[in-house]
Amino acid sequence: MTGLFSEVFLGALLFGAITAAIPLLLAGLGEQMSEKAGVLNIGIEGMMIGGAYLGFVAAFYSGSLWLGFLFGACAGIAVAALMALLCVRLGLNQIVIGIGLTLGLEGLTALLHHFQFSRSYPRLPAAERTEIPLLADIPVLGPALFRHHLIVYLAIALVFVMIYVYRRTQLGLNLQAAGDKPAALDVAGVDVIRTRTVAVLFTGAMAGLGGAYLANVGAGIFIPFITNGAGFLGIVLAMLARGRPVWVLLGALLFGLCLSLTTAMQVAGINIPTDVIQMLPFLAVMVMLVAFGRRGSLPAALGIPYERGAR
Amino acid sequence: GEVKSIAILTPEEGTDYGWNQQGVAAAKAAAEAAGIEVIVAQGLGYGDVRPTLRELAEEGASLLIAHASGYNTSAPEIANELKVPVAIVDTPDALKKGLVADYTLSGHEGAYLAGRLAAKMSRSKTVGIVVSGEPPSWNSQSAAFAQGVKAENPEVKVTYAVIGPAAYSDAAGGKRVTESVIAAGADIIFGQGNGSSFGMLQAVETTKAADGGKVHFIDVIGDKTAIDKGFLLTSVIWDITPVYAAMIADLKADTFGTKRYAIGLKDDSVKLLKTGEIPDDVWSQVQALREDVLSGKIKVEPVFEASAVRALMTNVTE
Amino acid sequence: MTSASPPRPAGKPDLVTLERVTKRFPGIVANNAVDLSIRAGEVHVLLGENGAGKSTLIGMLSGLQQPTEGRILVGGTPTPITSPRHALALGIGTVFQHMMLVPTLTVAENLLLGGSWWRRPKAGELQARAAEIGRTLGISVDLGARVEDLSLGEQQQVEILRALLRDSRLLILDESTSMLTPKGIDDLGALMRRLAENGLAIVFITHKLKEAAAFGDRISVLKLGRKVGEITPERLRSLGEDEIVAEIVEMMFGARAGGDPEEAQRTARAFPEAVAPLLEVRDLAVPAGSGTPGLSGVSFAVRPGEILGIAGIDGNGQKQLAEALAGQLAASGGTIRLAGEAMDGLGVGERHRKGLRYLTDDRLGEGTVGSFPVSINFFLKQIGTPPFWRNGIEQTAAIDKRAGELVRAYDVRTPSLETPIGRLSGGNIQKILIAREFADGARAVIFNKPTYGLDLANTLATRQRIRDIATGGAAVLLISTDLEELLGMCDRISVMASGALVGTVDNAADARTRVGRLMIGLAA
Amino acid sequence: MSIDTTRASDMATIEQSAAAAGRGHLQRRVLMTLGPILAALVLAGCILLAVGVNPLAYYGFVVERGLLSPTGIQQTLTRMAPLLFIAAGLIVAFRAGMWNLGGDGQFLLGAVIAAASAPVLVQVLPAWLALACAFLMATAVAVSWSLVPALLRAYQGVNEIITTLMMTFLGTSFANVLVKLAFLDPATTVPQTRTLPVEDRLPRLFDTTITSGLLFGLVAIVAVHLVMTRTAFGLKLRVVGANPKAAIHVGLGVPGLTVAVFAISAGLAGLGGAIDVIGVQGNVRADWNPGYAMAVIPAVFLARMNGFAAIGFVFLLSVLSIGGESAARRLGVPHHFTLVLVAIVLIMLALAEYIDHRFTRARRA
Ligand SMILES: Nc1ncnc2c1ncn2[C@@H]1O[C@H](COP(=O)(O)OP(=O)(O)OP(=O)(O)O)[C@@H](O)[C@H]1O
Ligand SMILES: Nc1ncnc2c1ncn2[C@@H]1O[C@H](COP(=O)(O)OP(=O)(O)OP(=O)(O)O)[C@@H](O)[C@H]1O
Ligand SMILES: [Mg+2]
Ligand SMILES: [Mg+2]
Repeated sequence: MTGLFSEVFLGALLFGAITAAIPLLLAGLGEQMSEKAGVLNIGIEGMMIGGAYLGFVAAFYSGSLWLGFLFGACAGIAVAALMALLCVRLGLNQIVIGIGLTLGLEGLTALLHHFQFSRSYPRLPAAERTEIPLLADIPVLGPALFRHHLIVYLAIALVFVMIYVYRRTQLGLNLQAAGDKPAALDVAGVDVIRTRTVAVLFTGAMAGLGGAYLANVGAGIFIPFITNGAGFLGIVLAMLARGRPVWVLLGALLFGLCLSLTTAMQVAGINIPTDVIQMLPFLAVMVMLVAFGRRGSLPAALGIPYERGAR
Repeated sequence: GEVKSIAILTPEEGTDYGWNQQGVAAAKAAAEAAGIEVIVAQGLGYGDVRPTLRELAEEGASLLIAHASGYNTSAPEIANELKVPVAIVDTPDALKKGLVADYTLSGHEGAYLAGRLAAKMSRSKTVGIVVSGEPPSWNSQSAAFAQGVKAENPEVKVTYAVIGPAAYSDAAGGKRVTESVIAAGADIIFGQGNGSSFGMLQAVETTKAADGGKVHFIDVIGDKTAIDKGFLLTSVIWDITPVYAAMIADLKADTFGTKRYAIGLKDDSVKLLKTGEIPDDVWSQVQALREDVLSGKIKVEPVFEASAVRALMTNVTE
Repeated sequence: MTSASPPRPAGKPDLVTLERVTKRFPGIVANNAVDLSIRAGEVHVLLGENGAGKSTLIGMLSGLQQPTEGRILVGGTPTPITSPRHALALGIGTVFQHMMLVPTLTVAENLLLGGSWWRRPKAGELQARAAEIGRTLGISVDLGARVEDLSLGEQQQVEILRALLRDSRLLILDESTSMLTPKGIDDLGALMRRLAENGLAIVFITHKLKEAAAFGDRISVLKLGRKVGEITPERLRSLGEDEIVAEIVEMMFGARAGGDPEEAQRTARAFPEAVAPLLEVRDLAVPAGSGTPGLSGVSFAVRPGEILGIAGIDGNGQKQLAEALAGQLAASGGTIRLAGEAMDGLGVGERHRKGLRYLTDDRLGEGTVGSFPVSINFFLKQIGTPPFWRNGIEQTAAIDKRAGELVRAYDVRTPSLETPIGRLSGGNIQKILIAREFADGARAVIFNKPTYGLDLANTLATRQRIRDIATGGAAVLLISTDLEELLGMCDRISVMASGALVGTVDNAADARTRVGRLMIGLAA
Repeated sequence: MSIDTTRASDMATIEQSAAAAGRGHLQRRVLMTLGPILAALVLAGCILLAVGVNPLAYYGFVVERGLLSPTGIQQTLTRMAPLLFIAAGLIVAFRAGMWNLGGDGQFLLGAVIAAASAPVLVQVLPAWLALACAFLMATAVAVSWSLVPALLRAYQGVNEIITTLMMTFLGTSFANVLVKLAFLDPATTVPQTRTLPVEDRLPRLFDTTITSGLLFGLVAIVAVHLVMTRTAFGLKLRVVGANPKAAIHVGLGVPGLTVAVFAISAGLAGLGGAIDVIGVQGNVRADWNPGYAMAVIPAVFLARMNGFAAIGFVFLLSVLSIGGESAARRLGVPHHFTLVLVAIVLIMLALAEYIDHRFTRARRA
């Protein structure tokens, strides 16, 4: 008989925290780029569930998780392309379209699932784990942090790629200009619409990837409404992070940890109503907002469609 | 009275190998047996079903089966309003002659047996209960399962975990929590959840127990054999057909609304599923225990409150 | 004067030619069959009233807008300029009327905007080139500074530097002098001359006729979207400054104004000490904000009928002073009295009601709500008060009636009372603000840069209104960066530096030098 | 100066043509609303065809149940009541430039408080007073729930989109906790509040099943519309929404108004929850979240925050929801299709508005 808080159990909790954090991280990183470029992407939940569905379908029929991720990202991009067309190019209201896309994709994937999988509920085999040599053997932390699917490491590496992109590349400058003063970017000779479109498509790719991860690795199955508001949490994380990718990572991890903590407390047999425990992650975010949510953090042109020469 | 057709209302699609599917299938079977029509209104969600209830009444259904505890306020109201008989769940006090009948379903006796079985078969002497929420019918089964385990072997630990916020469709959460519970030592998972139970199944299929062996899954209400990959130990199967058949009979005899309906081990409307994973000797021991329950030698009291259920787990752990 | 293309002297072909360019907006023809020739080595000055269509013309040259009719020739070949990027590629660099820099980026990052997106910004190369251009032209900017921390003048230099870094052949400056100090204007003029000598073509838009005469090689005048006249370099050289100004005035307004229109008679009135001050400020202090200066120990008094000027370089606390007086900004110390009554602790609305009025310099930013109708904008500071609101209910008839009266009285040119105010030109918006602040019992009025960005006619009208209200017995505080304006209008002039008044001089004959000495930090 | 002389006559003609345009405008608005709905139906019909369902039959059932059948239309009108309150709350917030995306949390808390208080109060107070008290308490709690985002926005400048979204997640959980732990009906094992007896609920209109909450909803949204467009208070809020800097300049107490906006908006959403519980539901079950606010937000935008237009869009939403449920059942389509239909209608309407806008501009140029 092993002690309750055995190495294995603690490892599993941390492992679970990271698994839960990755979709939020991806969605948050994606949303962050849209917001940097001045587009409030409320449709991210729809992009995620689209990615979850198509990612699962692809992985299930091909047997390859990587194809699943690819198709998931593509589904996200497809939804994002619609959003970019309507909101960036045509300048339609970002909130109406965002909510519309979310509702539509939720309904559509549930519909497709009903006709396709609701009798068979296919499940994927366990995701392959890539162990990082040496590190993976550290007690507790090894199995928790260094025995994940390769995509997890890639997602975390992406944080640093994004920092580099925002700080050191021309694209980073363009994105920030598109969000803070699009007219200035335009007269500097960079197409604002194109810059914002790129950002929205990136958001779609990340959200779709996050959805595919959620379905394929997180759950191993697609069921309707599986994303359960993860996209909206991504929006919150992106806004909290104020343009800094590292904060998205920290926020996502904090959220995942809170989820695991609720499990831990229950398994430990602490008799607190679960509904109370389960408010924890949201309370944590709210406390962060009260503590750190100072003014002046969002791009000046966020949510405002750009039209050249408009008065 | 004359019974032309019955209608059943379920919150989710009747393809979940669980509560909704069992309800729809039973309504169909009972209606067929009685030679009457059945109207299925599924996937209605947990919102306001009064519009659908009224519409079905208008379409001439002789009985409205409101197959969700969430419908037990609205259905009796519609029964009074339109004078059409309804059957509701989880409200034993709501009988009204000719109008309202209750069928509180509890598989606690079955869950108790499942707990005995789990305790017998657990190699690690740790079993887990994972639920996506804490509605009464699940609570009574969680509690009975834990009692069964305890009765079989007080040394066996029971860990209990609720998945998370709005978790009915949180398959990823189901998998994550189940994996944690397995890591805490469990090699048998008693799982209750709608969409999330598929996540639990996935976790069981893809995670090894501490000893490197297989983790087993115990399901409830429905029969997931069709989609099993060899990890399903058993299931507490509910067969609601006798209940609905009795309702139809009572309607015909004008005695509807005078009694409650229940399921139980007695007529096999609650039973354990026999799978290839259960060794024959264990199975026959469990069958013997079933006889003891039937004969009253073993008493299993249902526990419905979530806090009482959790308290039970703590006691069991200690 | 003819509006057809003037004959071309050999050896100086047009760099850019506009042929009968027309631009229509909903309900308005912003440019109507305009011909223009822009040549290398020339400073081409564009003049015209507010709303004459100057910026629209620039918009088409820089690819922001496409002509509805007509065509643009670049180097002699018809070239539709499809985007700002295209304009840049053609060598057309523009410094827009409104700042076009990203405030949250550094100067270097702003200058780097527009490079290929996959490349790393070439910071090193930029540094070298900026230093070189800066050296030859006498511009120096801190590449590492964040743009929002720069003064408007510095931002302007960044924009000019950016245009030059792009190897522009044509540099367009839209009202670039309106925010500059007299010294800054002279520097910019010298810079334009040097650039023209280096072979650049320059288009320079201004409202100040003297600048046009001083810096221009060729002057074109727009009126209601049409080009109404052009003075060629040959003629320009043959005329003196006064003659040029007179000729432009005739083109713009059709009548010969007497002498220099900007030269108004100086009011040199004496106010007996015995007259009690109407507006009295003592030891006013405001804490400094992030990026904004605070105020300390500001004291002054303005008597009825007196105009007190506040001179100083932009950004030395003038705006804070105005806002503190108006009640927009909380003071940390000191007292403000209007006719002996303490204003401290009263809100904006209360002060307005008691007759303390503030005319902001930020007309669209804070003065008005652009999407609201003209009529409502007249009464924004009176929301909820009778007769326009009774028991909180809007009295549309009363509002429209009074708004109609004000529109007529202040000669506001608007299609209707329902027109969103944002669609009006700057001068007309200013008239509405003036009407709002003057109406119904103004006793002390604070003007912040009241003529900024206005054309000549509107400038003169505004100044007359300020004099009129002073004559009517109000106390006037006139904040301006335009020394000529202050010298022409005020009875006394105080100089503000670093949030404090450093001295006050009577507007006598030696006022110019004394104010000037105060402004550069010497004793008067 | 030529414009000067023609100005007066210009103004007259402009006003005349504006009146004529007003009539044509209404016609065009109707056309521009029905057109895209038709297009959306065609598009959604293709999806139905793809899954093997006859779209004409589907739409027939939607119209029949949602609009034409006497009992169906009663359901539709009943469904509108809470939606109208939420729409009214959103109009206040959006016109004042505050993105209150936390309507669902506020709605649920209002509902829970009403459900907790009304059944108890009716036993000690006259029915009307009891219900009035319940409404007041529900409103008060919903208002206080909005205080955190309101104060953060008013005094810290924290963007309200994040805070209200978070508060809605939190509010949903909190409502659950309240139901399960504080206000649990001891008489049942089902986690729900006490039930308000049918006869104590808001009366139904005439002989129908339509709740009188509909009337309250209509009054609320019309009142909000009039307040926002006709009163000094409404104008102040609109100034804050359209140009916050101008609001400071003209001396409005922006922080105070911000808090007021959140309070009114959340209060109306909470009242919507109370109306739904006291008018129709009778109690609140754990885990109940109809997500009305998310569905109403786009409707309010499409109505351009105009109260009367919002009534129309809320009606459309209700028809689709009631009719869609029925059609889905009768044709064996999962009811998720309703979501798809609503989404396509929304996007089409938004697109039509864009085309309309372009068309108007092109014509005027
Ligand atoms: N890691 C990052 N990734 C992307 N963008 C970043 C990152 N760090 C900073 N930025 C952006 O670069 C710009 C400059 O950052 P800096 O840290 O100097 O901000 P700051 O003005 O000091 O902010 P604060 O006052 O909030 O600390 C900001 O617009 C910020 O959004
Ligand atoms: N994008 C636009 N949409 C509608 N009307 C416009 C637009 N741009 C300019 N106008 C109108 O065209 C006219 C010319 O404006 P423009 O900005 O070119 O004037 P300007 O000569 O630059 O005036 P100012 O001296 O005040 O800058 C004005 O009446 C203006 O209202
Ligand atoms: Mg800093
Ligand atoms: Mg201009």
